[in-house]
Amino acid sequence: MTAAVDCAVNLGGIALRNPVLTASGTFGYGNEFAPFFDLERIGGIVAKSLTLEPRAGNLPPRIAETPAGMLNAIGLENVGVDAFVAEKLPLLPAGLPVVASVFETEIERYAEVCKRLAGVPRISGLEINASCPHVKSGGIEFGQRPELLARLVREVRRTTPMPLLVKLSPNVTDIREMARVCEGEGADGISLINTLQALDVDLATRRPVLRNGLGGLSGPAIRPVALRMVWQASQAVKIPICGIGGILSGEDAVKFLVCGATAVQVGTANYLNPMAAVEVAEGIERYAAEQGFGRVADLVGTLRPFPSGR
Amino acid sequence: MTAAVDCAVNLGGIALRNPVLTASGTFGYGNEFAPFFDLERIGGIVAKSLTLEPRAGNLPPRIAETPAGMLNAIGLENVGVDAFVAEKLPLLPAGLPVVASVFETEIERYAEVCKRLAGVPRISGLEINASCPHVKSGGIEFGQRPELLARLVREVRRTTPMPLLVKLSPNVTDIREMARVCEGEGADGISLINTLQALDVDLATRRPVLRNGLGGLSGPAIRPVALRMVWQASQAVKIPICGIGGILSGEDAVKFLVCGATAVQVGTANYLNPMAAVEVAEGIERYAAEQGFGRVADLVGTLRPFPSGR
Amino acid sequence: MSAAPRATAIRVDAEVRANVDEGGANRRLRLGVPDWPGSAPGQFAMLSPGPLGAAERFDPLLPRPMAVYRARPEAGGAELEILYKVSGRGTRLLAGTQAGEKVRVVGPLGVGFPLPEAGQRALLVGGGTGIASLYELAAAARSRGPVVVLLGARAAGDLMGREDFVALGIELRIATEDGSEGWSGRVTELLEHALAEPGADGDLVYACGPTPMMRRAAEVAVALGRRCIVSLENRMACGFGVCLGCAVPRPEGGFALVCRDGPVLDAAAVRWEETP
Amino acid sequence: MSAAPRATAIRVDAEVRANVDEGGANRRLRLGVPDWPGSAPGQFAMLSPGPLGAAERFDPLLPRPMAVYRARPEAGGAELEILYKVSGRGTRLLAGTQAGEKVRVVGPLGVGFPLPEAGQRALLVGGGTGIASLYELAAAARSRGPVVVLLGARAAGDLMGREDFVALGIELRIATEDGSEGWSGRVTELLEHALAEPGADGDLVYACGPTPMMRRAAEVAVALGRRCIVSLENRMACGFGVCLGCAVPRPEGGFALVCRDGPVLDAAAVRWEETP
Ligand SMILES: Cc1cc2nc3c(=O)[nH]c(=O)nc-3n(C[C@H](O)[C@H](O)[C@H](O)COP(=O)(O)OP(=O)(O)OC[C@H]3O[C@@H](n4cnc5c(N)ncnc54)[C@H](O)[C@@H]3O)c2cc1C
Ligand SMILES: Cc1cc2nc3c(=O)[nH]c(=O)nc-3n(C[C@H](O)[C@H](O)[C@H](O)COP(=O)(O)OP(=O)(O)OC[C@H]3O[C@@H](n4cnc5c(N)ncnc54)[C@H](O)[C@@H]3O)c2cc1C
Ligand SMILES: Cc1cc2nc3c(=O)[nH]c(=O)nc-3n(C[C@H](O)[C@H](O)[C@H](O)COP(=O)(O)O)c2cc1C
Ligand SMILES: Cc1cc2nc3c(=O)[nH]c(=O)nc-3n(C[C@H](O)[C@H](O)[C@H](O)COP(=O)(O)O)c2cc1C
Ligand code: FES
Ligand code: FES
Repeated sequence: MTAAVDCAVNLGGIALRNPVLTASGTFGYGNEFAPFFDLERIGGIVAKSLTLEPRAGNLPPRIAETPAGMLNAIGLENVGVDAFVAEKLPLLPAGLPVVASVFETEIERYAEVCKRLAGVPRISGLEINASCPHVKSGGIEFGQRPELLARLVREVRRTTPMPLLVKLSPNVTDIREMARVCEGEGADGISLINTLQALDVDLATRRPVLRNGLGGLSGPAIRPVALRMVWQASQAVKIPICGIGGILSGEDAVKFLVCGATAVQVGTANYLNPMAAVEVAEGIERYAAEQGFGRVADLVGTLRPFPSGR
Repeated sequence: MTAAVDCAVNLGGIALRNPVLTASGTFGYGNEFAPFFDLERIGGIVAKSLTLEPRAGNLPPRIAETPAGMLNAIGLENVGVDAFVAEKLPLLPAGLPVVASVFETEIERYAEVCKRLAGVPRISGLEINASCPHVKSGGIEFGQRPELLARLVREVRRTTPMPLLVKLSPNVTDIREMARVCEGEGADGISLINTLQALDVDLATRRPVLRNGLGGLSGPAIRPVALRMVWQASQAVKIPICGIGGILSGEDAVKFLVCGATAVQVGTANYLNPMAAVEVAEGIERYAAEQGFGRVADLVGTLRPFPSGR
Repeated sequence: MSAAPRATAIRVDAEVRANVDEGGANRRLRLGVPDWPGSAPGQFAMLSPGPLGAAERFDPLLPRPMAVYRARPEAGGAELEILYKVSGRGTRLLAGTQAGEKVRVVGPLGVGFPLPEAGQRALLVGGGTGIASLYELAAAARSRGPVVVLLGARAAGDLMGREDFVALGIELRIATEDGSEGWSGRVTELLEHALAEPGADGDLVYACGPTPMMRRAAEVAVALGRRCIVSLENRMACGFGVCLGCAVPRPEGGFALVCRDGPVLDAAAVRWEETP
Repeated sequence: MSAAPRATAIRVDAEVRANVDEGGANRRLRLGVPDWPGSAPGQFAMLSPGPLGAAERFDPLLPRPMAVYRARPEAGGAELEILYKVSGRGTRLLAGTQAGEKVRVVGPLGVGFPLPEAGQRALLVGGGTGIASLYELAAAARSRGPVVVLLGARAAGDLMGREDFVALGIELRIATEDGSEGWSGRVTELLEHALAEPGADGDLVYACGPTPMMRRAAEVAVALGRRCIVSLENRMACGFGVCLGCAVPRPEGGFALVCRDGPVLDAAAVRWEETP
């Protein structure tokens, strides 16, 4: 029965066999999941965000649990762009689309990382993580200031013709404004949401639970906020949207498609269940089949408004 | 043992026997809880937000459940300011501090409601709900635009010398900026957070779960975001802060005090447990006693940073 | 009647005595409830969505409204019976609750059913989970006059508590959509037949079940000039009038709160086209 | 050894066969784990925080790391024993898990203990929950040379699995802070005594328990020029190297991942002052 469903989608020029990617920072460099399932059964992966040089990240504690969610402040830890290309990429199956995520503390450095990734044949697209504090603006995130975001997208867009996604920060007053900026500067798609800035306290010590103080909230707790932002963004721009936030099941993912996302990313769920991503993909296909959709792509943006009435 | 603890706090001129208030819209007009506990055992209540005329509110469905949270879009439903003063206030015990919450769609109307509440002896203070869409600015919330918020606070401040709290919207890029605006315009305190704007979908119908489409997310799911904003605001202003968001236990409440809140409000918890507010008050006192604090007020702002180090 | 029961509502952690599968996704929960102040037919309670457990869990978050199917006073309180259908997460978790575990109960809540006039025949129309709201009413109405209970389900096996109604010695008529028992069709068709019977002109109609069923029952009754009293099953967060989540629109404008003004309402007081 | 076990890690829903209170907040969980590929001493698994239950619940969210205390191969898989202390929400919910319920298991994970050289004496220092990581090591080390297990606790009743160690026929020394059994004081003092014994110069020290205990054990051993191998118990989200949540700083800079590079690490490879 599910055999009848065509699950393929195109995310801003990235052709995916199904709409399920894995979220940056939650899937390592991919090969860690090889023991659990055949990676080619999901749409693709977004690798851990890369910086120009290798980074060590924050001192522990780096993670904590919250109601239906978790907090993290890993820091910029990653192997660096060159080691990623040289050592990590070759470990991944040839048939698996790989999106390279980029973050940095200055626009020039973002652009440099993108340049180094631009030519690489194994990379299907770039995702610019705009939730990173801009050092020069005193820690404000690139994704929190339209003018800063515009400059960032403009500069990275210059470096490459390959599919370019911009991952937005949810810690903003109006996500639509940020989405329009990305579209205006030539991004091919938008990924949202990144984690919500949050804090929790250890009452035994009256210290933050994380060494870094503030952290990012993820998991099912934030899903309703993510759905709202994906829906708002989909109303504001024409470029495709990749929905992220608290997806644990196929049903969760379908909600994002219905709200206007062309594809989704599975994040925190990978920790609780290393087979989450492939099970989400199966769940989407099942829902489409049950509801009589021949193509998963036809589910995108099918949210029906209520009749207005008083 | 707990007898030794002094729980009294002063919230911007409102003297409270303990730091626990109930959050607007989650405690009705108060008397609904009389069967469950002696209302004078909590610090006070913030009544359902009032408008100039009675309002009917939204069509159902108005509520839905989310992971560790709930969504609501009740609309402006309330009995109106005059009926509140005439019919609801007299039902409350004399020893219970009552904060009247005000929301409207235009600044002039906010001011008018405040005028009508200004003289009323049974009212200990006002809370301005700034999370209300400003009709003239096309649905943007008062609390989402500094200049709009400034004008609102200025106008209501003119109407009365009584303690004035401003309840901020969490759907902003920088809560510190909004907190400074309130302080600058003469507010006596800040309440935060209100609900996070959110959306969920019913997959059987592919409609929003709420008739209104978007709704407000509350409950334990949002607590880490609320703690972050309370901490940020407490760093930005000197006026007292009333912490709100996902408080279910005394421990939860203490986290807000430690992050800089002078008092707290219990919201969604009242639904799961009609005795939540009084149990939170007891829990705060217990923690203070166990940790050797003679005064609950001494817990405020005791968050200890980690030693910085790499 | 409206104020009194709310005034005495309590919050208590009740002990599960039994939690039995009765087929067709139906289960019977027996709770030992200390200090239960007693309840009227049609009142309900809010139950924690599953057992309280070894540690607190905040998902699912909200309590679930359940009719007091039957209450037996006992020393220091009462034993409450809850008849429920396993339909989603909360009831699935309730279904997994073991004897000896605790469930949080807030109640009694809401306004119960008005009883028929002396001598007046009562027609009780029940379907789905709504059947559970009708048992105490059927028992009480017997003292006023003849009681006919009309129960509908997709199949005979889906019916809740049918033996209990039989044991009441009242007249029971059943409709199943698959024809597996009684009238093959909808229970509201049985209502039409009953109201067409000689001497039915004075009948009082009660209905509790899926909204479309209650709406249809009301249409049938009102068309024949009979009064129809319904008990609504809306989503609820609090159950005692403070969240305003359970509002249903009134024909004259404004809303009734199902948990406070209801769940029992006159069908004429509901704007059915806007009721979920 | 580092890669192989991870390569064979599986995710399976295991059946709870028993979940027994052993006093002092200690419990023993027996799990029937289909397809268990086998594990080396010191490896661990991620367990769902409580039973999978009748419906999904997302609070608490994260799995909990637990050492494979003992694994008995059986047809189609293995029976795993987990010895755990009830310390918070996840372990309280595990404690409430009934035989017959399911617990999700991801494992085997991490790098286990290197065994002593032939003839080398092994001193195993355990405290708190860390004792559970040492049983399989003690059993395996017997084939290499003399094994002395030093266990510490606040009181005798808090000790985990003590009879099992006795049954191994190895030498067991106990320290309790309240003096209720054995040496009255800290287990690291017992370590000092052992290392002062004649012929102890070749001893290999293993330690697993609270961070301060491991840190002290390492100081004691290294001061006498002995190698100390520890097994860390950090908070974890994933357990297989993808969240980077379990990082501990290395003296030379950078971090080791406890779940992937450990949990077993040379004490000299850890920057103790920055390890929670
Ligand atoms: C006054 C009152 C009395 C009730 N008495 C009983 C009773 O005696 N026995 C019984 O089995 N049920 C009764 N119900 C209905 C019961 O509350 C719901 O079936 C229950 O809340 C579903 O919870 P869930 O977690 O299983 O479902 P959810 O996971 O919350 O949802 C599963 C399905 O149930 C629907 N649903 C959820 N909540 C409600 C609700 N409050 N009302 C109707 N549909 C809902 C959802 O839309 C969804 O389709 C009563 C409801 C009310 C308001
Ligand atoms: C590799 C490894 C093997 C382990 N083996 C065992 C074992 O065999 N038996 C056993 O009982 N425990 C073991 N632990 C510790 C166990 O994981 C924690 O005790 C458990 O996660 C606590 O969960 P909780 O929900 O009860 O506590 P929480 O509610 O999460 O917290 C309660 C208390 O436990 C602390 N805590 C929470 N998580 C951890 C953690 N991962 N490590 C240390 N402290 C924590 C918290 O800081 C808090 O003080 C092991 C840990 C690791 C990393
Ligand atoms: C531990 C952890 C590390 C993360 N690292 C990154 C990262 O390096 N780059 C990035 O863009 N997002 C990162 N994220 C955010 C996720 O990609 C995702 O946007 C967010 O977690 C919300 O999705 P979820 O609720 O499904 O986890 C990280 C999230 C977690 C929990
Ligand atoms: C059903 C519902 C109705 C609410 N109505 C109001 C309101 O009228 N005015 C207001 O300022 N806040 C209102 N709130 C927001 C709460 O006061 C509170 O700020 C928010 O729920 C976060 O706290 P909590 O997580 O403890 O519920 C409402 C919240 C809920 C759940
Ligand atoms: S359920 Fe809260 S008001 Fe009715
Ligand atoms: S626990 Fe996730 S990387 Fe170690």
